[in-house]
Amino acid sequence: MSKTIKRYGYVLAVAAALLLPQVVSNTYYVTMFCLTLIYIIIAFGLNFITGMTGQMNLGTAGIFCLGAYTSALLTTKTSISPWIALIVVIGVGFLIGVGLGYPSFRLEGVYLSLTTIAFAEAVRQLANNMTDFTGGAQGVRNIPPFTVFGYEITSKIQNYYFILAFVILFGFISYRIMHSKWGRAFIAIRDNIDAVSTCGINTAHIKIIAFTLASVFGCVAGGLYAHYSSYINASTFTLNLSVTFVVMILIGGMGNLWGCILGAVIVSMLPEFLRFLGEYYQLTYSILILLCILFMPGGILSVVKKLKRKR
Amino acid sequence: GGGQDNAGGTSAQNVENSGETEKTEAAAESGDPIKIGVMATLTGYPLNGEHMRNGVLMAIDEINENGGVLGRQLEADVQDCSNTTDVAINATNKLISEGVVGIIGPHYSSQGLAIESIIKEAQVPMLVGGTSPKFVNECDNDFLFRIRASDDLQAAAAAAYLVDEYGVTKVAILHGSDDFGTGGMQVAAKYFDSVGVEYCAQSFNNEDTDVTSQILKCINENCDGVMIWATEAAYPIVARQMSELGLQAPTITNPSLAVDSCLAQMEPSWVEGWYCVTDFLTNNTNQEVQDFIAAYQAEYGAEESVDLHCAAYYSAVYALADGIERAGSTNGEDVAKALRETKDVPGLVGDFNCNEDGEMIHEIILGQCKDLQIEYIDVIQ
Amino acid sequence: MLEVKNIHASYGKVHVLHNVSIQVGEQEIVSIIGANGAGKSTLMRNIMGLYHPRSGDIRMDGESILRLKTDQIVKKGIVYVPEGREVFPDLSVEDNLEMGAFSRRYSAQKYKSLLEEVYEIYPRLKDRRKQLAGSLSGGEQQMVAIARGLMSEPKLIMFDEPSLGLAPVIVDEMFDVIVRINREKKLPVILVEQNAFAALSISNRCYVMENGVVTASGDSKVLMNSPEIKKAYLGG
Amino acid sequence: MTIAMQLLVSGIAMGFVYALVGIEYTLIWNSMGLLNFGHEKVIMLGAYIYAGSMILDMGLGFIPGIMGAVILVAALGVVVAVSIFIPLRNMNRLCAIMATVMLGNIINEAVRLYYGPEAMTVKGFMSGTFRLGSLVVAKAYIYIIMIALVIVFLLNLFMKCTKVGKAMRCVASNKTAAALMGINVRSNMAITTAISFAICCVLGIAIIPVSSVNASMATMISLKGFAAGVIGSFGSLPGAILGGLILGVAENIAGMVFPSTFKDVVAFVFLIAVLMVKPTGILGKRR
Amino acid sequence: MSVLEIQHLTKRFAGLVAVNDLSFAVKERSIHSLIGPNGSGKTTTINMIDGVFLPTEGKVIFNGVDITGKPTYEISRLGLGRTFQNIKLFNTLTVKENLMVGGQMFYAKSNILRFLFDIPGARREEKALSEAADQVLEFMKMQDVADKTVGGLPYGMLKMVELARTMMTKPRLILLDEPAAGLNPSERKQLIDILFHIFESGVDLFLIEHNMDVVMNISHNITVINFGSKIAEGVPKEIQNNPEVIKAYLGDRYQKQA
Ligand SMILES: Nc1ncnc2c1ncn2[C@@H]1O[C@H](COP(=O)(O)OP(=O)(O)OP(=O)(O)O)[C@@H](O)[C@H]1O
Ligand SMILES: Nc1ncnc2c1ncn2[C@@H]1O[C@H](COP(=O)(O)OP(=O)(O)OP(=O)(O)O)[C@@H](O)[C@H]1O
Ligand SMILES: [Mg+2]
Ligand SMILES: [Mg+2]
Repeated sequence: MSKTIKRYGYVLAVAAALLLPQVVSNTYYVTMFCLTLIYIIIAFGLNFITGMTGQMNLGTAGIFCLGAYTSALLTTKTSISPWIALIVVIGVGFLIGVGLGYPSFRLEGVYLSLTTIAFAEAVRQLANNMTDFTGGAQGVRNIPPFTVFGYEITSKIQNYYFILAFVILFGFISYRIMHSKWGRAFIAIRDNIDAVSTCGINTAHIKIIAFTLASVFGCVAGGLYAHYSSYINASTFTLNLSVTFVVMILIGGMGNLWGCILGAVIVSMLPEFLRFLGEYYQLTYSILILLCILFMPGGILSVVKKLKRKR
Repeated sequence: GGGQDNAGGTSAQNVENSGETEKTEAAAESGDPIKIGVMATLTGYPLNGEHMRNGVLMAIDEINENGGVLGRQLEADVQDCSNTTDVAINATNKLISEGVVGIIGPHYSSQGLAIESIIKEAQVPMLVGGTSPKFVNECDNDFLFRIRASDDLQAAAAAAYLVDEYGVTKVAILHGSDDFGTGGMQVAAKYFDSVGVEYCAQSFNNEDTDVTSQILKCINENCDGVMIWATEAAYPIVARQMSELGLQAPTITNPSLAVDSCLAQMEPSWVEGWYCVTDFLTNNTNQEVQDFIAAYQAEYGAEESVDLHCAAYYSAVYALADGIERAGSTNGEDVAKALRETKDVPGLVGDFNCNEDGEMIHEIILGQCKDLQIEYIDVIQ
Repeated sequence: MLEVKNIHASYGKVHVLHNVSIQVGEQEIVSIIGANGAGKSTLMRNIMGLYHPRSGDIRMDGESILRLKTDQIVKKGIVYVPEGREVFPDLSVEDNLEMGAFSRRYSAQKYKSLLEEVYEIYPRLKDRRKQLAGSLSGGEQQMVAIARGLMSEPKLIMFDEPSLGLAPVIVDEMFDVIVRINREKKLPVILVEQNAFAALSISNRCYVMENGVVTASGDSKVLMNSPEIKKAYLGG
Repeated sequence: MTIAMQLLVSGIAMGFVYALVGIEYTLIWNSMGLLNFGHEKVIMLGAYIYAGSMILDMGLGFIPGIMGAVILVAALGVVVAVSIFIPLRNMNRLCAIMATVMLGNIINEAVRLYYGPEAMTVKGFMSGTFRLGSLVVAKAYIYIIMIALVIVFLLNLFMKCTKVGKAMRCVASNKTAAALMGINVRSNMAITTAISFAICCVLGIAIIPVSSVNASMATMISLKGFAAGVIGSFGSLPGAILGGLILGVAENIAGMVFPSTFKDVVAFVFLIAVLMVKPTGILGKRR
Repeated sequence: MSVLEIQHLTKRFAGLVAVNDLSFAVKERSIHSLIGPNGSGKTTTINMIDGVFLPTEGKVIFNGVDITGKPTYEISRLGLGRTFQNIKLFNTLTVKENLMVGGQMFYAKSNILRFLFDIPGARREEKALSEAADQVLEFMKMQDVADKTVGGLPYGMLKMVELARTMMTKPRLILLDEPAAGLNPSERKQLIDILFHIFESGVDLFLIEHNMDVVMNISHNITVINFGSKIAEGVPKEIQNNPEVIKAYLGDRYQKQA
């Protein structure tokens, strides 16, 4: 019964997302929505590793960066189609996942966080300093757009729908994985890792899968980002951005798709809506987020759930 | 916001820009103020948006007091671009959605590159201060203008001065690894190659707190001239370590050294006798410059330092106002066309003369540091 | 000495204790028995101020301690040896014991003699004194928890399932220790136990709890012979 | 040869800066089980208060200025503990970490709004160099090394020999049990935070001569400091010093061998390699 | 034949011998107990059997296979289940989900790529897994708590859930570390019933326990260790009357009662 209600919720959300740019068609907002959608994909991915498996991943910006640069450089330097680049990007995500996942089953807590930070910083600095190869600090320009059935996805609204399709696809994949034995295994690792091994499960394997999912999602998001904005630059992919992604799933509610969506929407749009505060908008934003963490440590979703139970 | 305005009537095809055009045209009739967008780095790092904003606001006040433009008042719409690409994109879109006639800023080329295509599409002229050579020249964009001398000019002039004046044989180029530093280094390198002078380029990241190995490499290579191209934040560290480790040779820098707050962090001995190329000097005897400084300090406080950020964007407003006036309308395309024909508009960083690339400034000042003051030496055209 | 009057307590919305009252007199051993989840530990936690009851009153020597913080209650002389050990895993055995004496100011000599005293009770801990408590065996950790409780010379000591995971011979010794400190130091004791037979045989009085309610109380000897208690808690 | 020596000396000097940061991370970690990712900004705040308020505004001398700044920042630590760390003490670690990040942002913005965007410095403060033959060391580094050693010594003494210090470790390890021992968990956390903020402040002041006072002055330093703590095994004070030295020297040598902008990359890759071989850091014990 | 054979097992922790040259065997179709004073090395022994610790010396043979040094998950796949001294469950999952994690390696084996692309196949597997969990729940008579989150359940029930989860791994032998600790006499009786029930379904049991009611009532064989070495072995009657065991472990009370 409640499961069907949940399904209706998703259908409604998709319908709302489809209608949104028709109602609010201003480029400013649509651009913001596009970026939010990209962030949602990343949040979906991060949800596996940080939200469900409970491993602190502060390297998402590095994943995002590699995805974006791979796609951008492939399509600008060799003029292959973004679609083929996308397949390569998925492969890259796979490699990072295994590469980052490998340390993750030996490392714990702070040691893992640092490894992910170090990875992301190394990637960012390489992208910034390998001038000949990546264009260095001047970034990569004129990244061609995706084409669908011969149509170029150029305008912001087209991009919106294009990315939305990916969000729906990845949302569906996430939903399935979360409500399967994999999802249960992720949570089991967070709850009690010793007991997972006695269930005959190779915990290293599960952690690597969680990392790989996160990095494939992150890389694909990176690829979409590169073609959507047509210009990328290493200064975007900072540690701060990694932190922002974690804040997203934390604010929304960890281990929950709605939480990811809500978190991404809030974190990427709130500062924009606070712009009217002028100089004080970043300060206000930080304070609001801090208050959220203090008063809703389970995320906004936990409060929603509590209210529902009260009724 | 602009979203609600066109929610009702407009059909799906012209949703992109119709909102804004409608609005500006409506505004023209009613004689509302003309909005000018300002993209300033107010949060994030490096910070310099405040001076930029102050300069712009001052210019707008002055123009408004003198009757405004096209008989209408000017109004600034300042948005933070936080020095990150995504925020800059959002800020640009926001400005456009609010119907600005032109945009002043951003100060950094990388952000300019990120938003260049947006303003092109929206047909809003943008007057940037980013000096990266790649930027304006390579972008095929009729709405992009640069109100500071390009690094093509600045770095080449700096390199040439070292060679001509001191006859150096091997130059150490210490540059930041950001687009600004790298861009400058590339221009200089090209020049040194062309005149057959050797060079040793060493870069550092903006966050670095130690550049020992870079400086030691230069000493090791027996460099007899030094050129530094970096943002303000790097100077105190580089200058201190150069003096500590003993890299002493004729040195020339980019305009950052001439910024008061940068000099304020140095010991005199570190930078004595250094040269710098710059767009703006407070020691310039030029009357307009002195008037500006007096006016600025009257407005914002006597202890406020005046630097090129205030001056360049102050002048930029005049250039834009001149363009709008000559265009006779607030239509983006017309204004851009008028701006392209800018001729001899006086400015504090040189006179504005637009060429076909959108470059508006073609002169720079050469200064030398004496006891933490930059003294005016020459103007290079 | 300690008086718990009509307290109601809950975790969030789950109501756990209903109108529970108990009393402990000077020099008395009082045992509390009851099935799993009856609320025995909850009662202890509320006395210690780890949670605060919704209503009712808790008095120590006639003075209400209801609103005091845990550390203030400890300073008043009530010590609680919690269930499930709760040792400091990253501290050595000796540091754990030292922390037991945190709320008291002892002279170095006094401290030494106390330490010797508990080592005498549990010589095993003396062998393990430098080992991190987290790597001790289950029973050894339990010993640390009990010994730590004894380090502060309390006015009232409460044990929550102290026999959990101890070998039979150690369990017997432990009950002997409880009787001994009660006699020698004239120290009142509250003993929560699953091992009802042992608890009843050493205590003066006993409370029986079920589902958050005290269902029976009285002299231990009498309760031990009551048929219901026999059936439910003594396995016979 | 002299170049190699000079690199080594500079590396060691920088290594102590990292070590000092690592120690501060470690302190908070040991006594609260919390990673303070906001401390980069606390370091910066310390420097600003010292340079901006104590020296430039109030015109205090160097030493009184340091004392004033340290007291002010420590007091802020108490406020932060009471309003953020204590309420979050029983929460998921991730929440607490993200709260520290947000705290950092807030400090950053507040500093910008109060002190303005311009960088500043304190002239003549611990300036000058020290020459040993052809080797050069900035005096500031010598001071930093001394400060680091003194702080480590005092902290060790405090943690090992005082009741409050020991109580800190208990609070980190098991808050319920700590309360049952009669430890006032709240005031203990407040003291810990105050100490850690005070150390941050000293750190910020100590690095003023090597990097000017600006918003990002501690960004890289704090990241590397964290790395230093982890390389040496998190939670161990000598480990942090060892880690700092290794990192400082390694990156300086890397800067000579590779193009110098890649020295951070080399440092980070090196770090990952170390953790692969010894997952709990160089001085770490196997569990 | 024996299901489990321990040969000369030794474990040293820096300067401390926790288990010392220990050998014994668990016969097929038997319930075997390991008892000994606190800190005598019982948990350490189980940890070595289960692959949590690597033995310093010695061998563990399970079902004729040498499993020394194998990782825990592999050992568990071979049919060796265990429960923990301090219960280890997945607190945020429901009882049934806990069981399903326990069984997923045995009832749903597809890898993630197949799972993503073969949707009907995945559904089938999920169903098989869910049915297996239902069966175990029925077997353990726990259907009524199936959908409760583990976090809020009473202690005795948690022990049952842990046991049920172990049953999901299709074990040949279950290692139980103090299953009766913290249970009251009537709960202990229930536990004994369940253990017998499990035993009768064909699973052998190996348990560590300090509760003599349980040990003496259900064990076929008992091994006693002290300071990591074996001091006695035999059927319950013999052990109860062994003076060394009484002195080191059972205490005088037992002598009086016996
Ligand atoms: N922290 C908690 N949050 C929510 N509910 C709890 C918590 N601790 C205990 N409970 C519930 O409160 C009830 C009483 O628990 P309590 O631990 O007081 O029982 P007990 O009599 O000590 O049992 P045991 O013999 O198992 O120790 C139980 O139903 C338990 O599930
Ligand atoms: N990681 C470790 N490091 C050092 N010593 C250890 C470690 N683990 C266990 N020990 C020691 O080994 C001995 C055996 O411990 P073990 O846990 O096997 O005892 P046990 O027989 O299970 O006792 P109990 O009945 O109390 O649970 C103990 O003395 C313990 O202190
Ligand atoms: Mg209890
Ligand atoms: Mg044990």
